[in-house]
Amino acid sequence: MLTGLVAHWDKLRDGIYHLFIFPEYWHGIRLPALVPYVALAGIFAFTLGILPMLIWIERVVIGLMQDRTGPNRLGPRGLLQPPADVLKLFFKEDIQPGSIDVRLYYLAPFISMLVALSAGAVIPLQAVTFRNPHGGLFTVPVTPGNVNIGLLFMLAASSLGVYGIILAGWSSNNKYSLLGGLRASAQIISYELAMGLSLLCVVLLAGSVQLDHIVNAQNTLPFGIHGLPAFLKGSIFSWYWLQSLLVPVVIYTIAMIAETNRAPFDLPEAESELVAGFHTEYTSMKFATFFAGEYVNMLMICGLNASVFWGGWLPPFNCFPFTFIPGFVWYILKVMMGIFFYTWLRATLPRLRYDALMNLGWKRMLPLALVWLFLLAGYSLARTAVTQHAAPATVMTAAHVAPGR
Amino acid sequence: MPAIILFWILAIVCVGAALTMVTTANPVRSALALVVCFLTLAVYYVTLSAQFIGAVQVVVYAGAVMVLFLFVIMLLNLGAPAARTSEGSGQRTAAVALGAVLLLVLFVSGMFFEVPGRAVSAASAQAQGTVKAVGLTLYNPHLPWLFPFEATSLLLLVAVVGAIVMTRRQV
Amino acid sequence: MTNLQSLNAILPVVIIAITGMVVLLGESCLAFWRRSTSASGIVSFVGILIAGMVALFRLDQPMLHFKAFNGALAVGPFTQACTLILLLVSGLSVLVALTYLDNRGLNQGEYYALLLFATCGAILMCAANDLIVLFVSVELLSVALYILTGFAKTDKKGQEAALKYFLLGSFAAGFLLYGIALVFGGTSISGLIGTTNLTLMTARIPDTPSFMFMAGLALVLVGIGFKAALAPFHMWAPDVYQGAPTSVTGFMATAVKIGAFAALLRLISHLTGIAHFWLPALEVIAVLTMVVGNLMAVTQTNVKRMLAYSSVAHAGYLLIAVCACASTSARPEALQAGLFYLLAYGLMTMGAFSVLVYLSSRNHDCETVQDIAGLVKKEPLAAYLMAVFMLSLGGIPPTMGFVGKWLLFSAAMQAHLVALAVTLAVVSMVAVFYYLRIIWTMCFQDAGSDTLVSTSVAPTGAQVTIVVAAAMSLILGVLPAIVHPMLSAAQTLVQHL
Amino acid sequence: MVPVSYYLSLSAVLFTIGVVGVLVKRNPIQVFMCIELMLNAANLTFIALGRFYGTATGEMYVIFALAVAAAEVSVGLGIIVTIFRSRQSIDLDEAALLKS
Repeated sequence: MLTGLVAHWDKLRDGIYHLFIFPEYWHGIRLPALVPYVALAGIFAFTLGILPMLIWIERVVIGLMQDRTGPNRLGPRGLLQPPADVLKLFFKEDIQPGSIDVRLYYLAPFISMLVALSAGAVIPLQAVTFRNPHGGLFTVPVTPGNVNIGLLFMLAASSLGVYGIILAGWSSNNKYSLLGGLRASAQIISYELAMGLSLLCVVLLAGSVQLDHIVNAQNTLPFGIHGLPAFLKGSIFSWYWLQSLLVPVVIYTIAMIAETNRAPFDLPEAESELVAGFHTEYTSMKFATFFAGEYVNMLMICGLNASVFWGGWLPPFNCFPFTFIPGFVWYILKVMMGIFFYTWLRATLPRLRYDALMNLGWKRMLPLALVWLFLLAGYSLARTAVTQHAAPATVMTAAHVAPGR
Repeated sequence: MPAIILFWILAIVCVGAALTMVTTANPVRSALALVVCFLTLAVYYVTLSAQFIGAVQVVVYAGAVMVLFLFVIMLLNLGAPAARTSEGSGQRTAAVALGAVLLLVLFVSGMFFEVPGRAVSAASAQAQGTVKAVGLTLYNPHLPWLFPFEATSLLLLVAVVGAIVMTRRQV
Repeated sequence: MTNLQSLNAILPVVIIAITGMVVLLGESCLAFWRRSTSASGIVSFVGILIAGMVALFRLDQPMLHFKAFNGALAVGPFTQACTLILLLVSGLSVLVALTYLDNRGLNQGEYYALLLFATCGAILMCAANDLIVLFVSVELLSVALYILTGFAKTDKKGQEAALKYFLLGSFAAGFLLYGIALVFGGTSISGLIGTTNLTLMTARIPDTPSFMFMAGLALVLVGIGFKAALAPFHMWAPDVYQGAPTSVTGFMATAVKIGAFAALLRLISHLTGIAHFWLPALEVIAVLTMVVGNLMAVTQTNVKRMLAYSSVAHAGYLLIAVCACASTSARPEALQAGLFYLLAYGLMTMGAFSVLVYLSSRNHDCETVQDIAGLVKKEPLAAYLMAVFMLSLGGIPPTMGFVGKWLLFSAAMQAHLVALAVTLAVVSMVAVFYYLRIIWTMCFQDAGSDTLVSTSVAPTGAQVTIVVAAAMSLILGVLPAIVHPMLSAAQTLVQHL
Repeated sequence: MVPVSYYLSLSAVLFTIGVVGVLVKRNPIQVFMCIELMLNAANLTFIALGRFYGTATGEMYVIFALAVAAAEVSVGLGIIVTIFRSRQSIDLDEAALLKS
């Protein structure tokens, strides 16, 4: 039996791969048309479902890193802590401070949450393959909106997120809140530049701002070198973290932490200086909305990171055990690695001083990103000249129909 | 038909926001109304299949320009001003009258305008607004846009230098 | 025409821009550069000198009649003449600034860099053959000037002037941009998309242009009118001229006017086919500007405000040249008169403001007319040269101002714009009154009690400027034919629309 | 497709609101915001016209207008901040040092 299995291995593998290929029409319903709705439901459900868990994960991870137990009272390994937290936030007293700008005060958390969620509208989870009635194969990215300005949309959404914080700081009529809001807006605008430039490096290589094109453009042999073994095609070495020569991913990672106001860049809510910054005056569900908005924002920005630098839904190696696992699993894994990285930094690094933060953004990262963009443009031109390859943008049209991708 | 309904809904929001921006005395409210107005304009651009400009509108205007406005308003603590009577009603009347004349002129100029002899298919219009199409037009060496682009870079340099010169503390 | 050849055609602008960047880099990177108080100024002056040489040598090269960058710029003799005038003015204002900034302890290289970038903007305004290029270059000039106006950060008046200038300038930019948008729509004819390229526009406009085009043109004219301080859009000028640092005022009064009127002349020359639409409006504005400028100038007691209103009045005179462009037969004369008057206006206004800078460096704070009473005893040279500029501004022979006015007058007569010619003659009488009043105050009124305190700073730059400007005003007043090659070359604009 | 005249009329309304706002408002920041509205009205016109011409020409104008607006904002807000530092008020009525 075992020898039979080995003998028919190729056949069996192809059979399993074919399970991942869907027909275009199923009982008269055109399946590709349903993909965006499935993606929307999936992203929505995953984001909101994982939110309470994220807090638990963070506490456990920090606990491990700091050699203590973390949450351990409610349920096994404190697993009931998240629902308990949610319940607590629901039933806490809702305090409305005096002399606030009431409308803006209530609006702020929802802006924060809505804008963060809206970024999910363009994230591609994976690509599914369909077979049309004539037997031809085509792939469709699983994303709510496969728009041709995907990356710009993400940037726009992340730049709008600051309104929630600014308005909260302003409407609370509290000097700590105001200072937090001011800090947040300055910080986010400053780091947006470096972030945009590092993403531009990727756009330069991929030749598109559509997110699924960017992921597909990473599905090549590392650095476009011919003759490398096939299992390296679209592997971890051909993703843009390496292909853009490391610097953009470092800049993006630093900038994304500053964009989401997380430690060690959590100046807008530095409790040692500003009480709790912009959300000092927020209680109960309004506070919870802010809190959740911040985590959604983290998820989205890690999602973008995973898509543009870490190959999106591509498995780390293009060979047997990895290609079996559906793309969205790899994608979620990569996003969670980002979240883990956030937690790791939070557990280990002290908070920066404000001027140090600004210096890092304007005097180090921005010039570096600018210089790197120029270098990369030259490198990309030279590479095109040497390999006689057309611009990487054309790679995306070469439909790759490996299953599960 | 749905396009026209969408147009009217957005128009009401947009003009309403613009009017709020002008009529409210509180600068923060004013700025937020303008943000709403800019966002509706971005939606208009997308419906006009100028997706790139739509995204840039959000990133630049809503994401950077208006944040800077709010930042300055908050930095200078210009909150709600005290009720003032100095706004001369005579000047206001004159301004509104001037505005009415201007509106009439511009309305007449735009109201009956039809692009002569061109019917653009939705598909070709769609293709014109992508990042690629815009970039290919902007950097085309056989079109006149390259030079103003370079001049704009000089303008941005002036703005960067100027902003630093204006706000640097030590003289 | 490739883009590289186009770049070569606008070499003076490129040189100026690069000089500006060199100044910025030197200021920020080189310690020895920063220690010297005038290194930036000297480098800027050298850059302007080189650019001026290039422009001068190319003046009579007929091969340069072409549209650069696929029609974005027109680099013909008219542009070159304007470039030369602007380079002269900006070179002089760098010299003035050397004195002024030293004296105020403001010596920062950014001033010169911004001045150079503003010069680029003004030159590009003269060259713009597309309305969007005009818009970008107007803004390049204006944004640099907003900053220069508020450059003295401890001076509250300067700050206030910067704010006013900025708000009204941006307001004007809004009009200009919306006007361009309407022109873009109004120039579309069957099967062709709209355009803002002036050359293409001329071919597109029928005898009765669409209402949209006319509305757009009106808004564009309002926008340029704001920049050129034509009545009724001149309200900002006196305040801004008074509040800005005097060295900036001199540059602002000259460069903006030269750029704006060059753009206006070019725009209007392309629209002669529909002159019956815009000519009456421009005539009314010209008369209004001349009358308002001169009458308001009479009542001023502050020298800078007086000069501001006088510059409004001169904008009115210059508008005569623009109006005369409508008549095909008079257009060469009109262009010649306009260019000559721009040169004359630039020299004498720059000279007058330089005298004020010079006096302020000698601790005469020349705010009001009383401050310069009896100046002839304290500062004879400055007073005599100021008198030259006043005579020139008033249009009294044998100065350049007289020749300029005479050219304008004859152009107006040739174009049968009798009303404008008569107004010019009448308001010139009024103008003579207030210019002579300055001279009279300097010569015959008793000096105030303040004594002469010479400062440690040698006002060489301002002195050079004054002497150069006065000498040129007088020489060109006697021998206007010296600049004839330049002007006759510029006349060929007519053949190279 | 919505007729182009609709967009032109809408931008006319926005432009007029901006102009009236500039003339009526006394707070420089609000005046400045009205100017931004004027520029945006022009942008809408460009995009609408360009789309109905079927080329990317309209977008070109908007790109330049956006860059100009950004430059103006940075300089303008710089001026406003500086003036506030020196006198703790930016009201246009109180800014009246410059009078004849």
